[in-house]
Amino acid sequence: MKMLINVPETVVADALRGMAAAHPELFVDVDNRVVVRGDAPVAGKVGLVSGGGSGHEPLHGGFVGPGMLSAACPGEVFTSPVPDQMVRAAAAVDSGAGVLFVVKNYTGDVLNFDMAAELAEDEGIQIAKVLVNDDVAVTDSLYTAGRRGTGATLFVEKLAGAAAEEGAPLERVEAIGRRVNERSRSFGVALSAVTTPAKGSPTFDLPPGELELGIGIHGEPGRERRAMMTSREIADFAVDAVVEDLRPSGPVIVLVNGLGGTPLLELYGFNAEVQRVLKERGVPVARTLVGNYVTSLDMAGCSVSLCQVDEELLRLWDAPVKTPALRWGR
Amino acid sequence: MKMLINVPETVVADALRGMAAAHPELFVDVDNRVVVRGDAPVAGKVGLVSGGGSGHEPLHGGFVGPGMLSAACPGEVFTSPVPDQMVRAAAAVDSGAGVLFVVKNYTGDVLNFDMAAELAEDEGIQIAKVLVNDDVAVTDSLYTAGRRGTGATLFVEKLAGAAAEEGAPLERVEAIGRRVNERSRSFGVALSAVTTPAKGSPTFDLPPGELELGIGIHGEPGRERRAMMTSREIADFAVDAVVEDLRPSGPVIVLVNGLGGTPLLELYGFNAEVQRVLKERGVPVARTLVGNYVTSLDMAGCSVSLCQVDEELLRLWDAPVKTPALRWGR
Amino acid sequence: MTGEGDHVTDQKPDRILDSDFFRRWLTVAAAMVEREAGRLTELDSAIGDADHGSNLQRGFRSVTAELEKESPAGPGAVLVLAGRRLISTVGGASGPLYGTLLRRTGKALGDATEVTPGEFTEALRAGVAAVAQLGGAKVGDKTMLDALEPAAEALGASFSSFSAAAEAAEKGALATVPLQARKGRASYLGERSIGHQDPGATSSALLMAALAEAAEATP
Amino acid sequence: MTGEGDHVTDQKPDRILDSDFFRRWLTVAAAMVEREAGRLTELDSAIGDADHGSNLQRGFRSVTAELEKESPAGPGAVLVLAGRRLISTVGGASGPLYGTLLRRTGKALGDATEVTPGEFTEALRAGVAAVAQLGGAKVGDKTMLDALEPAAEALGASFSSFSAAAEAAEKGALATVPLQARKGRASYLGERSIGHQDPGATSSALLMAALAEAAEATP
Ligand SMILES: Nc1ncnc2c1ncn2[C@@H]1O[C@H](COP(=O)(O)OP(=O)(O)O)[C@@H](O)[C@H]1O
Ligand SMILES: Nc1ncnc2c1ncn2[C@@H]1O[C@H](COP(=O)(O)OP(=O)(O)O)[C@@H](O)[C@H]1O
Ligand SMILES: [Mg+2]
Ligand SMILES: [Mg+2]
Ligand SMILES: [Mg+2]
Ligand SMILES: [Mg+2]
Repeated sequence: MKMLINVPETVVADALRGMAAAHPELFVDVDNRVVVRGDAPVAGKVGLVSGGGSGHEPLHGGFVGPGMLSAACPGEVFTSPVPDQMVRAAAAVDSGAGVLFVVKNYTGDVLNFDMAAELAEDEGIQIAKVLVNDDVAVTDSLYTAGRRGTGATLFVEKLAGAAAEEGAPLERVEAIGRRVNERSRSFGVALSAVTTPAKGSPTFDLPPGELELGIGIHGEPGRERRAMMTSREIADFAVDAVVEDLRPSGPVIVLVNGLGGTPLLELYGFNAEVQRVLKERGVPVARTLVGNYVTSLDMAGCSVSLCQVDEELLRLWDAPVKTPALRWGR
Repeated sequence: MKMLINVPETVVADALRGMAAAHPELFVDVDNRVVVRGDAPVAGKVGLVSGGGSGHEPLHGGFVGPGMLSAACPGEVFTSPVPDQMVRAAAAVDSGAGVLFVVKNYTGDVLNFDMAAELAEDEGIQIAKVLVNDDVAVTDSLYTAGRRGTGATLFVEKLAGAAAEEGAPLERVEAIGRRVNERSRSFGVALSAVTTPAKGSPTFDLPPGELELGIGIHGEPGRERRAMMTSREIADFAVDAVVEDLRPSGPVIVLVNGLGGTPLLELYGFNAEVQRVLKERGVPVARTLVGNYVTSLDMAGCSVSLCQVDEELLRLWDAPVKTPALRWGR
Repeated sequence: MTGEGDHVTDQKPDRILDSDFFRRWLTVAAAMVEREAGRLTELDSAIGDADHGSNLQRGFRSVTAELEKESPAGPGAVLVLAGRRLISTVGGASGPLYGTLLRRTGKALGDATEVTPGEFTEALRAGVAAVAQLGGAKVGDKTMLDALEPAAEALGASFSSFSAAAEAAEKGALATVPLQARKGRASYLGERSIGHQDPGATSSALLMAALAEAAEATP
Repeated sequence: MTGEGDHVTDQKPDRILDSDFFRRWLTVAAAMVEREAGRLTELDSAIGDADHGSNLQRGFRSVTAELEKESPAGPGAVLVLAGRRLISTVGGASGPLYGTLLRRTGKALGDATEVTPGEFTEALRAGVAAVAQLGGAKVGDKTMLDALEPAAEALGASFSSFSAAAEAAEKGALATVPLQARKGRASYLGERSIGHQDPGATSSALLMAALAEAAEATP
């Protein structure tokens, strides 16, 4: 797999330099690997900090800005960032109102954010945490590290971010974040494996004519391999997996997410099938977002995320957001 | 190559249905393959219509909305749309102020838009045309069909779209469009070939360890094949090709565009190199846009486009835009 | 005009071409396009964008579907209808070009319900000229004209010239291999376009082969 | 304490471990990680995310760089410093876990400038317990603990037990192959994690092999 890079070692730093040049409205600390909204800390506002391995762009750096994250900490490719980054980010955005860490449920992310929380609290910053664990492909039991955090991260960051922007206090922003996570589920499908710069070849072997159901976003193989399916069949499978677990009793926000290597043309076509299944299952759709938001480098495939919303959450979704990757309102 | 589709024949129609579901603010006529901004025709406003083969998403449908295109006509994958679509689009957006066709310089697009212009004028719609031909990889001579239209299409649609939104008359919108095209140049590089749904396998053979310089956006091979280069080397080559042709005497807008299969992480890293070369060449950068905007399905690679701007053009660039793929301001 | 019943199969100078003949031509052409679509797309993937086969497939399917529904009054109307369908369904470069070829050939035939081979030859030459004008290409530019022009020249007043036209078109298509493209998408490749057969010239040869086959099958 | 000069190479119960010993351990470990990074990443690509090798490479490079600049006062300080570097540079699951292993082992060693093998064994057991607590894993979950726990058990008061610990760790790493992962990223695979060796257990075996090698080289 050929890549548009110099050497694998500098991929993340290079990207941050490029991001700094493209987004003067952000403060990008390349050396310390922190992306902060330019006007941070905002007086009286709760800070929202997330982060995780790189390779999922625009997550998280592309979601920094008014109405969403206050700062993001990019780790190495597919590797959780280190506590130092998170502490620095928290310090940069804390106005005294405290900071919410949005943590995807991976052992690495959890351990590093936990350490960071301790250190930040030592520095006098009030920290709350929301764990995102929406991936229904992983059985949540004693026998796993629990469900992974995937597409719902966007929901949590957007909705908790909107609450923070409105001036909600830390406990409230945290509560919103938790509520969003509880009401969100995702399922992903890979049509090809991902190639990381460090490895330089696909992380697993996916023969032509087969796909992986229940894929994660780090190139780990899925739960099951099957003969290639049509867009229609994949939508049936993925939406059913999500709906059966979430059992939504009201309208949902739909995220039809590309994993990076699947053309937008196909994603929109897939969305048509997703909407069909939702209609067949009697699930009303309040909003739909289609695009590459929580990716896995060049992996071909998609994921479906649903978030069941009430009036408040829908209002927070529609609230203005001004980030590199998500923008609307005002 | 596995695709997230049902059958190749319905790819475009499926995508339009999915787009309709995701974007209630647009009017998507699936049967007639026209995407129109929901509030068209806007009284007194010049209409902007573009279109071309599908497979370049978000171009053009993703650029329909206030401040940019009034309507888009998606053809089959990599195939120019037919005159019927363009006439229908023109009729849907014309408020009496006339319609500008933004046409990428490909034989198919030119011939079909020409036919459409005749037919639309027969129906009493005033039509003007801007041809986009920014690709410096193609020698513009008697011996070619002329330069291709690629990344600069975004500049033309954004800037002429902003002028139209401000209420400029047809001749003025057309003049802006021409000026933007004259001041824009692009150069593209492919790291992998593209796979179309109809063909199902890569359109050309690109061995590991080689790349194509001067690639188009339709899977046609480039002008030259070379041993794989680093991001730094590619930036040197591409920016030099553009700068030597454009010879900018003032600030430029930079578009670092992904062709679809290259991760955003790599694109941002590439942008860092592009900015470095521009600095070394003494070209001041007014604005930078990084992302997948003018794509070629799943092709890995990138293109660099520059548009030399004056005060007016920069103001038009910063003017509000509200489309699925490009949004800022107000 | 008086040829009915005679069996000079290698010399049918006086056969009359009616609507059915042109319908047959288009039907045979559509079948050939179906059969050869993969090859046309393959050729287009070498020096173009890999869609020529599916473009023509879409167009000719629409033509045959339309001809099953509609019964245009004469040869001219049949071709104008077919040309319009191609323009409305193919897109790309070949849609307007082939659409114009048939439409302008049809227009040149006028309202007659029957035409002679010689009249058809004249009309087709007008159609080919319209293609050259629309696309701005000349013979040697590695386009469909490299098959169409020699075919139109080989066509004459005799029915037997139809197979000569098919042969000329085929020869013209093969002769595009060593050429460097100067029009259309393949021209972007510069010298790299050399060594490949032009897809449009190839489909034009099919169209002419279909004409010869239709003529063969004419009673 | 009195062992200087004697040559009972298979039984060095009384050797004293000083800062240099722990520096040597970490240097050897870093060299092993460099050598085996590709293999560790390969193992991680089968049931994880293909970064374990480069993670540890980054971490141990930073450790050796730091140890070249800094001269921590005693064994405990060396390990605490190394643990902190791992936490600050590795990320992922292994960063906090290995970082905690070294940091807590170092803390348990306290300020002494020299320690006995028995004291080290006690300290390492505390470090391993901290890893178990932090990650919530038990032996059999197919993690680094499957190598660390048996190694810590095999370690004793004698210097020779260091190579026994290395062997136990290696055995433990190999024994992860048939296991189904219950912690970390590999657990997402369910039964598909069976049949592959755990990358973290493999790197833990390296760490213990480095310990044995450092002991071997100790005068
Ligand atoms: N200017 C032109 N004049 C005549 N024929 C042309 C011209 N440009 C292209 N063609 C023909 O069209 C063919 C390509 O058709 P097609 O693949 O359907 O359209 P596109 O190039 O738009 O994808 C070429 O092989 C060539 O024969
Ligand atoms: N909860 C845990 N307890 C102990 N070890 C763990 C745990 N989770 C993961 N590991 C170890 O970490 C290794 C993976 O490390 P690494 O690949 O560097 O991190 P990541 O999984 O975040 O990519 C696994 O092979 C396993 O041995
Ligand atoms: Mg990792
Ligand atoms: Mg085409
Ligand atoms: Mg073509
Ligand atoms: Mg890993």
